[in-house]
Amino acid sequence: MLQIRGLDIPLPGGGERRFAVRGLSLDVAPGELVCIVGESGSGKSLTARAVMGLLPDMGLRASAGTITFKGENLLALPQRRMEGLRGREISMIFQEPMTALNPLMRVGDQISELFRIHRSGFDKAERQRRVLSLLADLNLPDPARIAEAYPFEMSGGQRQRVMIAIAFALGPSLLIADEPTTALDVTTQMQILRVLKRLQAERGTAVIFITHDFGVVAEIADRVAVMWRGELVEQGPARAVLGAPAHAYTKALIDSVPRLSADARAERAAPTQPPVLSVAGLSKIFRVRKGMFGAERKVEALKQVSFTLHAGETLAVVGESGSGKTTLSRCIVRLMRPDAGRIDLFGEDMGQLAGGALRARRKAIQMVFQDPHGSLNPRIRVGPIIMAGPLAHGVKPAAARATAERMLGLVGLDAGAMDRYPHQFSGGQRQRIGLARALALEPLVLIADEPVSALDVTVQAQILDLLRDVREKLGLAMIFITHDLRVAGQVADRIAVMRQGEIVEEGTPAAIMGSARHEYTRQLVAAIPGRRLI
Amino acid sequence: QDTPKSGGTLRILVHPEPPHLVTALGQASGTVTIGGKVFESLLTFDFELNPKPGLAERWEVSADGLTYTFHLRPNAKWHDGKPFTSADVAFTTQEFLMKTHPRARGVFSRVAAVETPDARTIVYKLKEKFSPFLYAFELSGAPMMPKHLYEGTDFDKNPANEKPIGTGPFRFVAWKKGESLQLERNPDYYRQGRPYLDGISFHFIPDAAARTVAMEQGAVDQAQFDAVQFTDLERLRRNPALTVADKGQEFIAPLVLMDMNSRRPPFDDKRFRKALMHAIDRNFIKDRIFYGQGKVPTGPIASSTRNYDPKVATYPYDQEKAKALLDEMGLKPKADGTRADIKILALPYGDHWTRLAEYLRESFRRVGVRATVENTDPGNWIQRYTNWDYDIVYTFFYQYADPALGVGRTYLCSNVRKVFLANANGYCNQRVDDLFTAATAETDETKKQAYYSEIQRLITEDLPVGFLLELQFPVVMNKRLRDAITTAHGPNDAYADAWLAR
Amino acid sequence: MRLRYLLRRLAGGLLVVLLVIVFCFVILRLAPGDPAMIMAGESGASDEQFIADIRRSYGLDQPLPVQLAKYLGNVLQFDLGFSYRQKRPNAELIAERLPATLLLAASAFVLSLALGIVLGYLAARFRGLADAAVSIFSLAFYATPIFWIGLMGILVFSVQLEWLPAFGMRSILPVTGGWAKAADVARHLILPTLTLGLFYTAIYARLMRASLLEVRPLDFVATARAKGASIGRVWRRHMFRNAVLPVLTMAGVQAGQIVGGSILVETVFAWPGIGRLAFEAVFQRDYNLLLGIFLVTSTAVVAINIATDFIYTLVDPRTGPAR
Amino acid sequence: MTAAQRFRTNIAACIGLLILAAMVLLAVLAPVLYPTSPWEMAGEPYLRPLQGGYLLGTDMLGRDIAAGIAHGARVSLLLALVATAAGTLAGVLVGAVAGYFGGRIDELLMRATEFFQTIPSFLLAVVLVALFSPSISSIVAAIAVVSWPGVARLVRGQFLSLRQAEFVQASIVLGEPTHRVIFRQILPNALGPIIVTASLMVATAILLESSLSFLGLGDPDLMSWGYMIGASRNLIRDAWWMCTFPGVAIFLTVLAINLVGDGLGDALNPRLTS
Ligand SMILES: Nc1ncnc2c1ncn2[C@@H]1O[C@H](COP(=O)(O)OP(=O)(O)OP(=O)(O)O)[C@@H](O)[C@H]1O
Ligand SMILES: Nc1ncnc2c1ncn2[C@@H]1O[C@H](COP(=O)(O)OP(=O)(O)OP(=O)(O)O)[C@@H](O)[C@H]1O
Ligand SMILES: [Mg+2]
Ligand SMILES: [Mg+2]
Ligand code: NI
Repeated sequence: MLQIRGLDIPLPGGGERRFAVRGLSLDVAPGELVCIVGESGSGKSLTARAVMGLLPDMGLRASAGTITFKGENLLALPQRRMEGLRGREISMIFQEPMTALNPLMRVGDQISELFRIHRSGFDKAERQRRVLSLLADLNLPDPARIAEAYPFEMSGGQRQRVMIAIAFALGPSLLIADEPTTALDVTTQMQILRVLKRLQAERGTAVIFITHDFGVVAEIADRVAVMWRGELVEQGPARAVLGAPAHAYTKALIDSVPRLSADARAERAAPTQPPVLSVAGLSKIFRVRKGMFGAERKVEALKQVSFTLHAGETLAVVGESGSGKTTLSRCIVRLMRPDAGRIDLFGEDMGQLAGGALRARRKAIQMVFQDPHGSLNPRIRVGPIIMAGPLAHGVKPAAARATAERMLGLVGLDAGAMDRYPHQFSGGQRQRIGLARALALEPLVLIADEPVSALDVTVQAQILDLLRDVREKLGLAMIFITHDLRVAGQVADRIAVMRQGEIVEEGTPAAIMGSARHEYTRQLVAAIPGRRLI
Repeated sequence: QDTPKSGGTLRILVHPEPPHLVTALGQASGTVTIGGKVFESLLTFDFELNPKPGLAERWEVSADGLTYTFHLRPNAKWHDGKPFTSADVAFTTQEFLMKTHPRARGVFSRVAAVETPDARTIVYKLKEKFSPFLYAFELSGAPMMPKHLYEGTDFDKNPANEKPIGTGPFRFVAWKKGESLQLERNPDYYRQGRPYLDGISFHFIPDAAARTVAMEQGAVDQAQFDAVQFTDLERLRRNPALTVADKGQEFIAPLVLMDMNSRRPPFDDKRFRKALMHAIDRNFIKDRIFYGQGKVPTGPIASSTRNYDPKVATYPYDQEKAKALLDEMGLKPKADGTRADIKILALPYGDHWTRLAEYLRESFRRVGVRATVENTDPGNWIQRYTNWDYDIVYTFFYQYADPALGVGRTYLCSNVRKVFLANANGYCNQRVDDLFTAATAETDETKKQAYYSEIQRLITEDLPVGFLLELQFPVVMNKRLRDAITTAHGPNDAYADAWLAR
Repeated sequence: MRLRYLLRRLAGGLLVVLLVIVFCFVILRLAPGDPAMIMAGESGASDEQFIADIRRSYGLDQPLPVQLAKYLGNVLQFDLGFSYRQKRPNAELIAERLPATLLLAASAFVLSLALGIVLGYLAARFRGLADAAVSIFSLAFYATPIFWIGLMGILVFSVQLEWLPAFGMRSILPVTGGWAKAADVARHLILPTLTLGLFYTAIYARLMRASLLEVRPLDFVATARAKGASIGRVWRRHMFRNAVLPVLTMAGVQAGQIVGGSILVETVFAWPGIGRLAFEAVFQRDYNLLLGIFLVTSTAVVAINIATDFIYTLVDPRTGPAR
Repeated sequence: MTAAQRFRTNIAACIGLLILAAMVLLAVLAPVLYPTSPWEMAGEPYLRPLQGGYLLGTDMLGRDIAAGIAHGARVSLLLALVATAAGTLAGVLVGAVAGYFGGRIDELLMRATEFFQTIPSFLLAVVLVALFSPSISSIVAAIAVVSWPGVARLVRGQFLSLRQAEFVQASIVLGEPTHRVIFRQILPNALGPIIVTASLMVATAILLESSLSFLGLGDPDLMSWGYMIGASRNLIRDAWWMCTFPGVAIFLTVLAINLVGDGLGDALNPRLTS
């Protein structure tokens, strides 16, 4: 039904490569679900947009090739005709559910707009009926209310369902979904994937599903196409590609996916020494006002959180977005003050410290941040960034420099990095620099807040390896925050599952994955995509 | 075409719009221009400043100069129909004006007793001889107020202020604030067949350029004082339908003086003050800044005022002489060419006064005196002037016909007071004081002239102030307005004789 | 909910107004210069007794806090005091001038907002020549001093072409008839409105353009395109509304500045409004009048800000009350 | 591309820079080109442009308008720069403190800012200058007083968001002292928008100064463009050149600064790099 042949999309001059997409050929049969995988920047989105005729208008256009849809070359179609196809024959879902809907329009209107645009001839009542039935089809509760709601009143998952409703409203033959679940929690992701799969099966729609997550691929794909630097390096039936990847790059990609093996590590012996860090009854309440005229709302970000951490141990904290993981880490490093509870570091209450004493104590507990772009000051060279910690704690510049170089070595960068600026490094390298900065103070506890979730799987695997390495070498105790149970299972000695500010369950990876006691934990585990295959 | 005709409404531009019309309560220029048509005094004065009948048809002065008797018009009435009597006069001068009018208070406090033998006669007995006494009975100096409306009230807040009742040829009709004010013909006016005009309307247009346009288009017939900008005079003069009056300010005779604070060095040195005078080209001021409206003065008394004497020391424009004087003082130019630093406190009453400050600064700079201009708002200006906080300040002084009234205040030792328009620069020459005292009491004209001639010579020699300009405020009229400017009060006069040609 | 918030905003606004009064009161009284002296000066001559009388009758002889307390007390009764310069109640003076300023400011506001939004829209939508033209237009008017635009307007349209009156709000010769009167005022209104309005038009055009360009790459725009909506529909129905909101907010904030800018325009065009009144009051050191003007204008600004906030919540569902 | 390179590709900004450079040059060379005081009544009054050897004519007292414009450039640019510096400094200080410490201090400072924004700014400037007598210092102070709130808000916003930036959090966790966090971590990253705002503020300051001078509230000893227009505005019907040329000078300068400021804004905003 869809045939892409030799598609070239050149990049405007000055980019890292000449073509965003190069010589891409791909077929999609009716009713088929094709996943395009590949790491960030490999050209997945541009391919999808080229099919829609919606390349971002900053001078990007297909320079060669054809995209044939039901016998017509989409690249040569007049604007009018293309508009007629969009939404009716080919529809698309975008990655960011929070911004993909018009914030000022009621959800129902956004769906029924489609009927107006394509002159379906439905009268008002008919349009309304169809909107409601579509919403009901997507398992949305109380469709009538949802239709009247504005996007801001809905959760991410709900919005993505509305997007799906829009995509399916006119029963298109082809649906393109560009990472539609990446921004969602695993449980929500699983629901969305199921709905999508069901509708696709029911209506016989062909789907191009773009993702970077092999778990998702394993879960839903009929066929897989792997992209690498703008080129399609491999394609084939899902099972074949996942089971026996032909291309080296595909192999590396699949190998990088954290295994769900619970057996990886021997159980650690029960600790004998007192814990390095113990947290008891930690609570934090945010008071927020929604909008200008909204009422004040209390968010209980942390409710009576307690745990202990022993030397050399890694505790993974898992939980969905908004469950309070970041709040927990910030309270521990005293970036914010908890409302109640105590945090003892070596038996000393951190809550009592302030000013100079607090600063001195910070040496012992350091942090690695999530965003490799945002966690390094773009205006300071790498050397000074790493040296800042030691210098702040009274180390002489020369010694601090030596430490910095040593730390760079430890994280696998050469000393030449010292004089460069952060933007001259890749995401993975930056994350290493962030780690080096934290380690330069020789802390006893390291808190890592989603340190790999912004990275591609291959890089992610390297960083996880590095972390394990360093932890072993330095005997660090670590709190590893993640929303990804696969990752947690790989790095942690123990996993704590958070939900709405509470730790609902704590246990070894094996226990959590295998025999969770808490219902929520079981849901989480069940929602991990591609469990059967990878 | 030259015989007066009755009828028509005269339209006059007034700017700024006055706060009220009661000339006895305040003498802002608009108040006098409009109020002068409603309220009258006992006398008016011709261009030579000779007294003419007003509300008084005759008057006598006793030989000893101490008793003044006025015979009032028999048929003068207030606009509300009540007769005008000597009781009104006595009330006005001894009660009303004593409370509200500092200048009148200065005159009438010299009165020992007032007698009103009958309703049409009033007799003033003075404590001592005071030759300028008659000049007090002029429309802005002693406007007559109705006793029956004001007696025993708070004059400032009397409701009659809103709808003024006078004796003049025109009666108040209505005032649309911010827009216009109407006066109508007083049918009961005591002069037969007067006034000619059916009424006068006054228009308030805040913008200067718009006023000029109004004059050019013939939308109004007259504009005077601040209603006309000096900068527009050239084009108005070129307009064949308009004329610019060259008479009618003899009574006030505004004289622009540059007050140099003699308390401060280097102004305490006469030579410095003289040097500054030589540095100024007063013809430039007259021609370029005031567009020819006036004359270069010779001394402290304006040429139209009584007892003027031109035979005095003069200070022609001469930079070399100025420099020589400064050299003589020991004020040699420093490396940057300056000899002294002084400040000019600019008069904040409009562009031309600002230009004058700029001109003075440049003139002084040319002879090596570096001046800086200080701009203030009127409040600050008055405050600093009255508190003697300035180097150089300039403003204009009304002469009020007799030197004793408008001139002496600037030079008398006895008037060195922290009061507005007193002797601020601190000049004190006992001889000058004595001469003024003698002249004020003198009724013999030749002797009086001798005193004043000596005063003028002394003051021009001592030069406490610089005499910049005998200013003639612009008064622009449409040529169809006739016989308007007939007295020394010019546009402030009652206009009983004015008429409109068709 | 909305009501309670509104009340809170109103209370906050009142506080700001109160602060404005106190602030102005204090700086005005601290500044050098004595109003009694000016009045004395005006009468041509003066003496100590006269000045003392004036001071007493206007309460200027009392300590500052007492004067302030009295003033506030009066304001609560809508009494803005008495102008000793103009010998009339301030409230009356202000009320007399306010309509002219409101007329001018409102027409300039409407003109600039409407024109600015349209121009910004055209520039962003059609780029190329339209964009260049609008950019040049807005840069030019943004960079030209308001008073100079006014003067050049007078020079060209009044002096040279004689199309429009240069000064004032009404013709010198009174016009009769309701419509004729309105038309007369309208003719006088054109140049001042353009002068005051074009500056803000420039601002709003720039804002609108930037706002649209900011909205353009957003996902929901792509969604709308993906639905098959034509480019025109996407711009009109989706982008416009989202882009115009920040412009409206900005306009609300600037409404007060327009009143400030009208001092200049009123000076140039002899427009009998509150801006000129303020300017005259400054020069005549008419404290109470000036205070009254500050009070009225800042109240207006606060009111406009609250109103825009409120309208904003009606237009933008996100800021509406929690349901 | 570096910011400088990006700036260089912006034609409008380059034109702006050129005009600005010319104005600065004029300002610097004014005493050489017109060695006598611009107040000097050099020639006949009311000379038209080119008449009597005066490039732009003379004014009502015979002062050379070209000389006035050259010397006015000094005044306008200098005053605007000083006022901007003062306003920016105050704004940065207030904004930084409010944004970094938040809470009650923020509340208080923002109330103050709001309060200053409630009074129509031009009215406030007029009153301040008039009350405290027109002079360089009162004009600079008045311009600074009305322009700091904008900067304060901007800086506060920057600080508020940068404070949450991970690199700032990192530096706090490292134990760096507060002043280092503020001045080394946050401020340099907030500098771009501050520079852009400040550059545009120079333009606004020139407009403000000229507006004040136009109303007769300029420093009486300084020849400024606004003064020239204000002094000759009543003569517009007889002598158009007197207020036209100074207006053109203001226009060009403000335009140039705006172009440069916009260019800087684009150049310093990495988001716009294609
Ligand atoms: N508007 C644009 N202008 C210029 N280059 C672009 C634009 N959009 C994308 N690119 C470049 O094109 C290449 C492919 O981008 P694309 O968005 O298709 O990647 P992707 O595979 O979807 O990545 P991700 O997983 O991060 O979404 C990248 O190198 C990107 O930098
Ligand atoms: N500064 C804040 N002000 C108000 N509410 C906050 C603030 N920080 C977090 N919250 C709220 O507290 C709750 C917990 O947030 P937190 O950032 O700790 O979640 P998280 O588990 O880290 O989520 P994510 O996976 O999205 O990073 C959320 O509901 C969030 O909206
Ligand atoms: Mg993508
Ligand atoms: Mg988080
Ligand atoms: Ni990057």
